[in-house]
Amino acid sequence: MNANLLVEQTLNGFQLGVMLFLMASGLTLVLGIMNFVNLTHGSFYMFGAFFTAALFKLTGSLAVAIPGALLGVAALAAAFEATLFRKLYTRDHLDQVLCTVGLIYFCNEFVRFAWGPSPLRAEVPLFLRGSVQLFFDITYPTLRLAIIMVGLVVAAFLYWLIERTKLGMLIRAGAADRVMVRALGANINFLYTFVFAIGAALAGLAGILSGPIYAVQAGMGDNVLILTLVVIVIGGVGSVKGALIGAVLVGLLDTFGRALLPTSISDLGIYVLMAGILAINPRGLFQIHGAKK
Amino acid sequence: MTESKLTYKRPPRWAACFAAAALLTPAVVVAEEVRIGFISTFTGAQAMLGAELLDGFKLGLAKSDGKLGGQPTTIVTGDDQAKPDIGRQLAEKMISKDKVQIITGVNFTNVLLGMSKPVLDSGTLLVSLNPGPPSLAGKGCNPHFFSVSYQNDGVAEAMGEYFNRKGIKDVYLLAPNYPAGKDLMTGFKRFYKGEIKKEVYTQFEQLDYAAEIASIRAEKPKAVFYFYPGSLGINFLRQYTDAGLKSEIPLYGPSFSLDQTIFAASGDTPLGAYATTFWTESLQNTQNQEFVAAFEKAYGRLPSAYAAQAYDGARLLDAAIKETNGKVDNADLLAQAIKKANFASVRGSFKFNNNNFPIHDYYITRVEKDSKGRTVMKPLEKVLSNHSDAYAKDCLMQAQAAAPK
Amino acid sequence: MTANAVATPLLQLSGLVKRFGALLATDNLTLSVQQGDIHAVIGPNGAGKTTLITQLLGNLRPDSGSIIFDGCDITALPAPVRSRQGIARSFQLTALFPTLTALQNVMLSVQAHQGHSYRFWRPANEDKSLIAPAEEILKRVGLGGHMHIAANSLSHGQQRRLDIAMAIATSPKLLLLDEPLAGMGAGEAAQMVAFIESIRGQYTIFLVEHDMDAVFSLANKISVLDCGRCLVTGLPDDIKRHPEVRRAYLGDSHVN
Amino acid sequence: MSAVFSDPIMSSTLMSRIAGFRPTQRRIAICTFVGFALVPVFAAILGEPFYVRMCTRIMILALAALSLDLILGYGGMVSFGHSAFVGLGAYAVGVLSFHAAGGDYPLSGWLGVFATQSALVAWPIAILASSIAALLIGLVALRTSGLYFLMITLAFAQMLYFFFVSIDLYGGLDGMQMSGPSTLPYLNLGDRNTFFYVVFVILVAAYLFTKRLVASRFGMLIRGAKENEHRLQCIGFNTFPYRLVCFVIAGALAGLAGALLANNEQFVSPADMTWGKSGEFMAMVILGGTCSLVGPIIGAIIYVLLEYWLGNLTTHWQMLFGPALIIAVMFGKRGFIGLISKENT
Repeated sequence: MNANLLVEQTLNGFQLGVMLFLMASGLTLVLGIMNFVNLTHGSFYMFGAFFTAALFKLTGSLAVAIPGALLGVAALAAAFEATLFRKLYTRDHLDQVLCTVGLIYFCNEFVRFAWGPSPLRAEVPLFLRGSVQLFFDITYPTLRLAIIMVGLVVAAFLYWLIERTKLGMLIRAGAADRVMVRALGANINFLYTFVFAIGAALAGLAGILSGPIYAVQAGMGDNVLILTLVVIVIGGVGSVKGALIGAVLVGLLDTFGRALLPTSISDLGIYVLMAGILAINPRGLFQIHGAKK
Repeated sequence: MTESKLTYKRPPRWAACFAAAALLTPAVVVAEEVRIGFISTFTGAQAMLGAELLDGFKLGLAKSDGKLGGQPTTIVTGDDQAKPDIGRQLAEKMISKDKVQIITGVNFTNVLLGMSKPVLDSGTLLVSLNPGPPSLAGKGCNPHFFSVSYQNDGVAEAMGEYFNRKGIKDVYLLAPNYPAGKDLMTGFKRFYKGEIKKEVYTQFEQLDYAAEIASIRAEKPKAVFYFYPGSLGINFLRQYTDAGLKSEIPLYGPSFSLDQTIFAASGDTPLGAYATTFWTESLQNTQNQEFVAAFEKAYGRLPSAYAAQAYDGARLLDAAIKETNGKVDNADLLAQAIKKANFASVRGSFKFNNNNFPIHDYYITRVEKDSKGRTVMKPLEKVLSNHSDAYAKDCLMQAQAAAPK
Repeated sequence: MTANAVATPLLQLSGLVKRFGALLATDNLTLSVQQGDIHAVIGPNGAGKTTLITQLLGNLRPDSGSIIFDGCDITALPAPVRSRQGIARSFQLTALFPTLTALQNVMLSVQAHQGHSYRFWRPANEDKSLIAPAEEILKRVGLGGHMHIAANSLSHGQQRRLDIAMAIATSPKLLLLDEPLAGMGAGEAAQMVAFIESIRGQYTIFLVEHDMDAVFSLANKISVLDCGRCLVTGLPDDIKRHPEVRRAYLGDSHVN
Repeated sequence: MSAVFSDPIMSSTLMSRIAGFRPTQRRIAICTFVGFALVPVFAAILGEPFYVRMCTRIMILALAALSLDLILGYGGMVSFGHSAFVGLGAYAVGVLSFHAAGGDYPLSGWLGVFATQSALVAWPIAILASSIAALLIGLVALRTSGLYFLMITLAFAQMLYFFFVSIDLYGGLDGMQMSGPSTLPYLNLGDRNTFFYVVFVILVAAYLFTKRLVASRFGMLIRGAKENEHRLQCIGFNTFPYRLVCFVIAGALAGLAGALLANNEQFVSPADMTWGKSGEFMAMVILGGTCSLVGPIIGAIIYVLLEYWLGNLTTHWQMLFGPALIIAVMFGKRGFIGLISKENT
């Protein structure tokens, strides 16, 4: 494991970590504030990639396709939230899991129905193709560097939104005690829909960014979903900071696990990590003080 | 039919009758009609493989205007969802309810293994259009089982031979962590004499190969021999090209890693890679050119090896049923007719080994753009001719001149 | 000190401290409860009464100080062990098994003190050793006619009585009552006071209550709590006249 | 001490108004089991033996769903990894039959005695294996609750899945062909109808056992723990060991279901242990109706028939199946049982 390989693997770990953070940040807020187990989050990731590919085929320019796709995913999420999910907030996790699994079946099959079984090509803008010469003689794919950059920018934006704005305070309060927030007269429905739409848009962005790396195909959201849930539980439900730390931790562990350990052990790595953390601290690393179970 | 009225006196009673009545849908059966059970994967991530197989098979049928051996033929399709238990349930339904004589299709080895016992035990013929697992080629060979496509290790053995011929000193091996992946790598190592830098198996559904590509860059091997079918192949090719390694370390793979299903969504990332295969759309023989033209006219895209295997399957059955002049009820007789395999295969030469696996030629090809700008696998040279698989010796069945049972 | 000082107290709290961040909920509390007493604890809202009861049963662990019950130190023992040693508690916000019937709720309490529950075969609903005591206790709290009604479809008053019935069903030595009269109408409150009177002597009762009439009619020992500290413990008449108590309750201006 | 309150005491005979078991549910259970028993008869009349094998599979999945309802419906432990125990039971039988077939991997020494096809040895081992797994997983998982419990059970199931994927000896991801059905003295389990009735007897026995279990003192405690675990501790119960024992019992039943599944399918693969399969069991419990034990059995019937019918209808059947599941969860308040028996236990 020479120095170049170490740097490259660390960058790979960060890239996976950042992508998982985009997925986990939205979902951990939805879980923390609404105590809603939303397994359909993986489908927003998929729709993000598919909308971009479809819009690009239509308009021919990514500058239109990407924002269009994000808006499309956010609108779709708001629609799901207003019609179906809002009724589920009071139900227990079992109903929520089954409803959202049913929605996964529907979304995967709908995408296959609309765009056909074979994967689509995710277009990459010219300046992001190929790889770039970093310090020493490390070459690293430009696209993955861009993903890390975008991820960090989004993380900064989320940190600012959550920690510094009034809306962010409302979100953090909601994560800690949603009953009290409602009692204080905050417009809870708007908050829920807004958090949901933001979460879905972030998942869509993760889908757009990873479309070129992974094939854009029906069902692409499912195994990312499992990784995202692991990240959220490690980081502590409802905590965006926990999601960031958890995501980077899982990203690095998964990447180095695959590089160093035989594949059968590296597969188990993430789950052993999660089981270990939960065994020590049954509410994850950065549990929100006083958050409901 | 049961004559007991479904009484609705008390609602809970219909719960049980609901269960029993729901199952009574008898199927109308016409003797002497050829009924083919086509079980493949039509949903899920690998749905395109099922579509390719079915399209190829239907084209093969269309060549003898929808009949096999002059008999009216019906195809009963079933979606195994890439799950062994669903595949098995469909097979049993088709055997007992739809009374099929032949079951074919099947993309995945685990689905094939899941259904092979009940199908073969029931005396029905099982003709695999894609997986050719060692367990059915060696000790587990069966007179009613045929693999029209290949034996899994064949293309890898051919690549090993080609590496020896080209004198490639060391190689980096990469495949998913499932039996077909391991079979291929053992096949390659069976022939390859040089040094193996590293042999890495990745998780089956894994799509991001950044970690593996980084370690390839560090190892600096002369060549990479990788096996990633379907969407796995698309991702790997894209990521390998993005990492800028394609110019430094050439890619070699079996036909499943580099075929039309991959080219469609990969743009120009596969160009310059080498693949060993037993068939390519550029093979110059009349029946192949006719098949490729017909496929492109019918479906608007170039056929992949899966479609060619399915087409061969249909033509094989047509010739066999013609041989038994239309009779399909005697499975042993039909099996022997199939074993004769006197049909014009799109691969050129095609014979069955004693274990009912194909003996055919293997070529080395390079992925290039053809005159019309389409990405194709251009055959360079023949690597192995009339190559038979390594497991045939373990199979106790005799070769062609098997005494009729 | 009072007349029966010589008998060792059933419950001895010494130097109990419980802090929630900056808030000092229990401030170096020392208190003892004699066997057979009805020992009332009064004090303004936020004096730390419920926190005290929660620490007595073991749901909250004090930061420092000790709890001696029936001669042994139970400070570190978890709630189930303390309950088996004879402490039972009723809850201000009733804590019942909503979809189980009243009878089943009380049967669970009885079951808890009849050895282990790894009995997998005999139906509990036909188990005389559970049903008889449960029915008897339900009749004593006046729920004889509501035995087979689910707990969540009982009235508020009935639920409170069921809550106390479940506490009694564990045949405790010390019964912690957390504002049993809260939210009750006059009639029901009178019935409840009469009931507590009826069980005087069977159990040592540690009563937290705001209703002064009930407190002074029932209790033979009263402690006054304020800001987590125990101002004074004494007979009801002494407490009435005690200046500290008047200031804590009626505010400074009324002290004459 | 006569009761001070003079409440009119309505004397009601205890037996007739016992909260335990509502008659209409008993009748549903009897109908279902009679319906199952008649299936081989119908199949013989129609000459469609396929239905016997399919119904056997339904009954086996019903057994697994029944065991899930024990912890999920009655115990309130929403486990998302129940298929791991089914898979483990199946693999236990598969591995023993693999070694029993001898070939090049016979078990040597004292282990040899286990390499057997006999159900009397293999099935108890399957039950033991999944019970031990349930014990170990329960020890860690039951210290958490809610979403964390859901996730940790999912994590352990994924661990078991990847464990069996990585063992090449037993076929890895492709799974393993069984060399033959388990053997029982006097009974040929290879015969479709015999195996059907063996599974039928096991399902009825499991149903009666869990019915008694749920009404027993142990069952009352488990149900109490779901309703208000805090109060249970305040009245003297240390709830953790009891919930762990319940989790182990459910794991054992699921292991038995796995052993039967291996025999029914004659094939064992990690595909039986994916999180998708766990989701299927949860769907069966919900569709049938939680907290009723007969509910999951009917849920299994509904689920398999729905999957079979819709599968034949269109290749895009999951576009219909997804919404059907959503509607069942959203509007059926307690699934099939809630629909028709109009009362809860």
